[in-house]
Amino acid sequence: MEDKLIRLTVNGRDEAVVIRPLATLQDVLRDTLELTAVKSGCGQGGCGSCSVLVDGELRLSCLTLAERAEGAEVTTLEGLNETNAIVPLQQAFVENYAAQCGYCTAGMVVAAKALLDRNPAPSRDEIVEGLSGNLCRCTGFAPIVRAVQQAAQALSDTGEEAS
Amino acid sequence: MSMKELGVVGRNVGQRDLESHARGQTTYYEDVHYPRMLHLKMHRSAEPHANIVKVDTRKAAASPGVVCVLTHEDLPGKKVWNGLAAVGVGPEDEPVLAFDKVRWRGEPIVAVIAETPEAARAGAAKVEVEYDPLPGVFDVEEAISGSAPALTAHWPHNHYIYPDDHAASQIRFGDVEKGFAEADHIVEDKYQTSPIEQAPMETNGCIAKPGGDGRITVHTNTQAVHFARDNTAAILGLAPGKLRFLGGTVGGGFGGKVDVAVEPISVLAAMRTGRPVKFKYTREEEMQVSSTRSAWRLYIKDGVMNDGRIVARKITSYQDSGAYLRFSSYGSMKHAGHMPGPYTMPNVWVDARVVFTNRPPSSAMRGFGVMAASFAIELQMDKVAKTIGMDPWQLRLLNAYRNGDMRAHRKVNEDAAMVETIQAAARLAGHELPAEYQAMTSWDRKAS
Amino acid sequence: MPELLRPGSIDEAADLIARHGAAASVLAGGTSLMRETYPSDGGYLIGVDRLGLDKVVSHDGGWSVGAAVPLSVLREAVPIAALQAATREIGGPAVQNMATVGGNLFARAPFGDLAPALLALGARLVFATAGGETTQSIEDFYAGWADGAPPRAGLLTRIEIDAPTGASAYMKCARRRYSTPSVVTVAACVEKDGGTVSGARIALSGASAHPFRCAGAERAVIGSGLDEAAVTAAAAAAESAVEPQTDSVASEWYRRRMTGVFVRRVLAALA
Amino acid sequence: MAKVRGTGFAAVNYPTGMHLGGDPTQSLIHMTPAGDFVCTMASVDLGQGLRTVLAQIAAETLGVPYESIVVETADTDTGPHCTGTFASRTTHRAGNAVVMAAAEARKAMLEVAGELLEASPEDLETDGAGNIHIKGVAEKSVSVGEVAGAAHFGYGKTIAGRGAYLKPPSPMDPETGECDPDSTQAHACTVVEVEVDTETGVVEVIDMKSVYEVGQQVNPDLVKGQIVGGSWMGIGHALYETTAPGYPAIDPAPVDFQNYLQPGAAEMPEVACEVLEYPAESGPYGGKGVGEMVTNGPIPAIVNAINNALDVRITQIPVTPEVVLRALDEKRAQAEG
Repeated sequence: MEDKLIRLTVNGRDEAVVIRPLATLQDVLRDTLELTAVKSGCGQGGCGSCSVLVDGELRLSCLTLAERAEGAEVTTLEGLNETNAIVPLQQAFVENYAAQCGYCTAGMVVAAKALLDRNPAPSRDEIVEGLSGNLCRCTGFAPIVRAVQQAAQALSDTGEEAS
Repeated sequence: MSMKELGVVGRNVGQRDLESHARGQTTYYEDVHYPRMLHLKMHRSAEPHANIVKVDTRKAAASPGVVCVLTHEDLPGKKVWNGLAAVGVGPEDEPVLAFDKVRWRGEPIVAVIAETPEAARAGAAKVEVEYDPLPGVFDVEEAISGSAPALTAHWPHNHYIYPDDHAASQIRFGDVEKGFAEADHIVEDKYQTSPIEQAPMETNGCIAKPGGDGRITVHTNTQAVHFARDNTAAILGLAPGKLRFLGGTVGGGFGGKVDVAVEPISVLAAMRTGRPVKFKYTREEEMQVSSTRSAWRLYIKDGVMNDGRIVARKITSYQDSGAYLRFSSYGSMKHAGHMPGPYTMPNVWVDARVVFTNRPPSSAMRGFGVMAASFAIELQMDKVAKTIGMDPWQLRLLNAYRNGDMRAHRKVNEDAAMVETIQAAARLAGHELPAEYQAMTSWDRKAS
Repeated sequence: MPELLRPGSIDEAADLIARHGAAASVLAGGTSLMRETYPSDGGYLIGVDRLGLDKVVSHDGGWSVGAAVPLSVLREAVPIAALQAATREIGGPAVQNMATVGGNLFARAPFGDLAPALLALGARLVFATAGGETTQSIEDFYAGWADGAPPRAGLLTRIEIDAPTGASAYMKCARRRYSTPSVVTVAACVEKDGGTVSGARIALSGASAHPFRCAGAERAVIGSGLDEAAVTAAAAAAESAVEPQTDSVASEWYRRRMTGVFVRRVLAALA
Repeated sequence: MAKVRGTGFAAVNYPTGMHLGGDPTQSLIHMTPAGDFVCTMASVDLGQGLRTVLAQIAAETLGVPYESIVVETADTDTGPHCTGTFASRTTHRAGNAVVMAAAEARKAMLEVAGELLEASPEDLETDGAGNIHIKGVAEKSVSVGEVAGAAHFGYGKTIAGRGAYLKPPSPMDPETGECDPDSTQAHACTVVEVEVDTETGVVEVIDMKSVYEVGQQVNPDLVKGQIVGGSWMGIGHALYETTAPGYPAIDPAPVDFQNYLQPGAAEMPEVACEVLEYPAESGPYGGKGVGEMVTNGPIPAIVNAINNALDVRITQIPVTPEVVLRALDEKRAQAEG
């Protein structure tokens, strides 16, 4: 088993990284590329704190082999702020106090983006279902659901994309 | 207290870290990157209670990528400790790394430090421990029944010993037996809470980074940086000034990050290797190894008059401390001191015991000692109301403590607003109270 | 640490599985295998992401579902309510994008919610082996499980699902609404001739070491009008047929009781 | 399928600060040459927002804009001692230390301003917007920035303050328990409605209303955040959470979030809350602690509501569906027996 070179696109940048055998996408993003918004709350696929988009789809980076992300387009939370401007979805999290300790937030915002990209006008229950793989221990979820509702409303008002 | 006109206190100014959270830019302990960082994994006891016959670390040390293996023999300072020793709580009863005996499944025995987390895990799995299993005890009342094996010589009857040889943290106020004799009704029940995991989204962890000048910087998610630093120094026999603890932004605590569970061994590993060392609990460790909220069992006996006055309350409670003390004696004192809840009673008797079992050690969580007390008391209040056929709202208002009342711990009550809070909740819930109950205030006991 | 092998063809994969035997684990979506504790210190992970098994083909009379089709794709591609309900209740959206149909059929108890739906639909499993392709009914596949572990039948390549000839229903007893392990899951497919049940498949998961069709419950409803007596008899038959385990989610006692309750509810939905 | 509803409530009090006191927190505040202030602490932010709350308290006492306060915390090399973030103590203990440090820094600031304005410091007031003027004479004014510049470059003075808050330790009499345990008490009353499925034993919390009394709120939105988060955690504790489902047996032992069950967003009802303010004599601007008590009302309120719905007597948590069904079975057996 040897280290391997893989190429992938992360937040719009082409990256070539050397990976250890069985390295996860999370290892590559957090440790190699230092994209530390990708959190590591359980390593079991149970908390969603490591959520990223792979080719536009919500994935858990802790359960994704880096080798299998070769050639993929990966978006982490950092990828939402390429121009530094805070996006409406993030702004809605701020305005609704949808974070306390903040550890779940990066995964939560990415999961919300995945939901809104697919369904720009979700019902409350669709939001609850869309975020059901992401745990939060502080807020009681209600502010998070409200933030996503507000973001969806803002997007429909302006016709913009989620991020 | 008369309040002057306030400016920014009382205003909603937002929360400072929210934007950096939403952007994923908040820096937690493990978001710093150091080259040549090593990773620590712990080999833990597979038995809940056993004598350790032999520990063989040779295969672990020879495992690919393993740099260093630490057992109790490598500890330069204390072999056993308690976090509150500096403020006089003792005796120190918990091994930093187990040596002669293990007392709970998951107890740390050998630390394995390697180039990668996977190599450290593989190395830790190769530590061989030979056990001579002992019978375990898991139930608090069984543990103190006299027929259970004693966990340590410190506690021959498996319960904590308070000053003056008391078996419990006590409250003795009035005469409960006299109160029971006078009461129209006796209401009794048993209550049980469960061990609960704080479950912060970020598990316990730290990175210990040698500075090259003999000092070590520890990035940690402890809830108490000075406490963690001073205990780490005391455990390792270091001058505290050798250590700098950096923290302050934590991915959730809830009481689960007070144990100084990861820092001492990481600092020792960093001192040994001269390299940064990271020790991060897996979620599995966080669930089954890190302290839980203590489980509590309570027996409550009330003497109640026909008019609803509770004239005597006797409480015996058992806090399941698990195998070691940690902060349990503090928790039981807080628990006892909280009794009998937000109510005034002339006769109160409390025995709050800390009991040792072969379970993972328990500790603080959000509302240490008080959550279980509130749970039991408020279920008991409903039973009292039902027994005497009284509206449970009125029962609570009648008995609610007032300013100026003497509490069971003999402090005169101040800052009370229980009556107003209950009245407001009744209004919010649409529960109509009779006029005399609406007219009650937290200041009316002295007037009546 | 196991070694990752990523064969480029089905034949190569089948050959690797045959060669490495018990040392090989098939890595599909990774939602079970990739957990921090890898399955073993050594051995082989055989990745099936390069085999073209991620397609659903719709044809006259049914669907041919590649074993590596993610659950979220299955939901979109195969419009059978019981299957759609089953996929919605396994993990959150990220897991549903990753976990595969094939992988879910190998999940250990109490996971594997897809199986009862596919058992009720009478699905067939197609395996690639070193000796060629074999097809097995899904109930025969589960009948071959021993000690809670699947048989070594080769590489599961696709699942053949016929268009249902009757009405089907699926229910999961769980402690939470979403992203929740099952207490028990029950699926049924019932064919009726007039008001009388002429054929029934009633399947359970979570309540025994592996998913299975409950013959006793099926016998109880065939020939009936799914009346109260028949449904009660089916629930009782299911309760006595299961061998539940106690775990953190539910006890043996509770699982058995919920088996009866949910067999009753599923059949009531089809009455 | 039968679903029945019930209501329950619970009234709780909660002590502020570590039991028996003896838990110090200290604070250092200094003014930069640009006229903003750095409040240096060792307190840890667990997400409850202490950087925000302490900045509000510092700004209030200093009489300067909230935005001009930086809270720098949790470096043991620079931060003065804090016992730690627990026991609902940070707003109270750290807040009081900040009040003291800010008062001392304010005094130094007003002394320099007095020299600039040729007035006695006692005759000066701050407008909270970055200016200091002579009481009643708004045009006799100097900005905080000008004071900072003068202090640093003109007079060579520090504008700084030290604060240390300690509730003196109170021993607990081992015989009677006599002690002075806490600084103040906060209060809450939570009312809950549940719906129980009597076939499956599943409990749904369909409504939760709470009233809290937490003294003067420093930041009402953050108080509400604690209340809502605690309501959810209370549902978790009451109905789901345990590391030992077979307690006191040590198995089964959940090790992941699939087996250690917590409620999800779908299990969270709308939470209404109302907050009363009876300022505490000992608190910073009358504040009490709120962070821990927020699970304590919901848990017994939920169990009382279940008992009310089913006319049973459950006295343990978590009230799993199995606990509900066994209680119903027992009630049925008693009715038949």
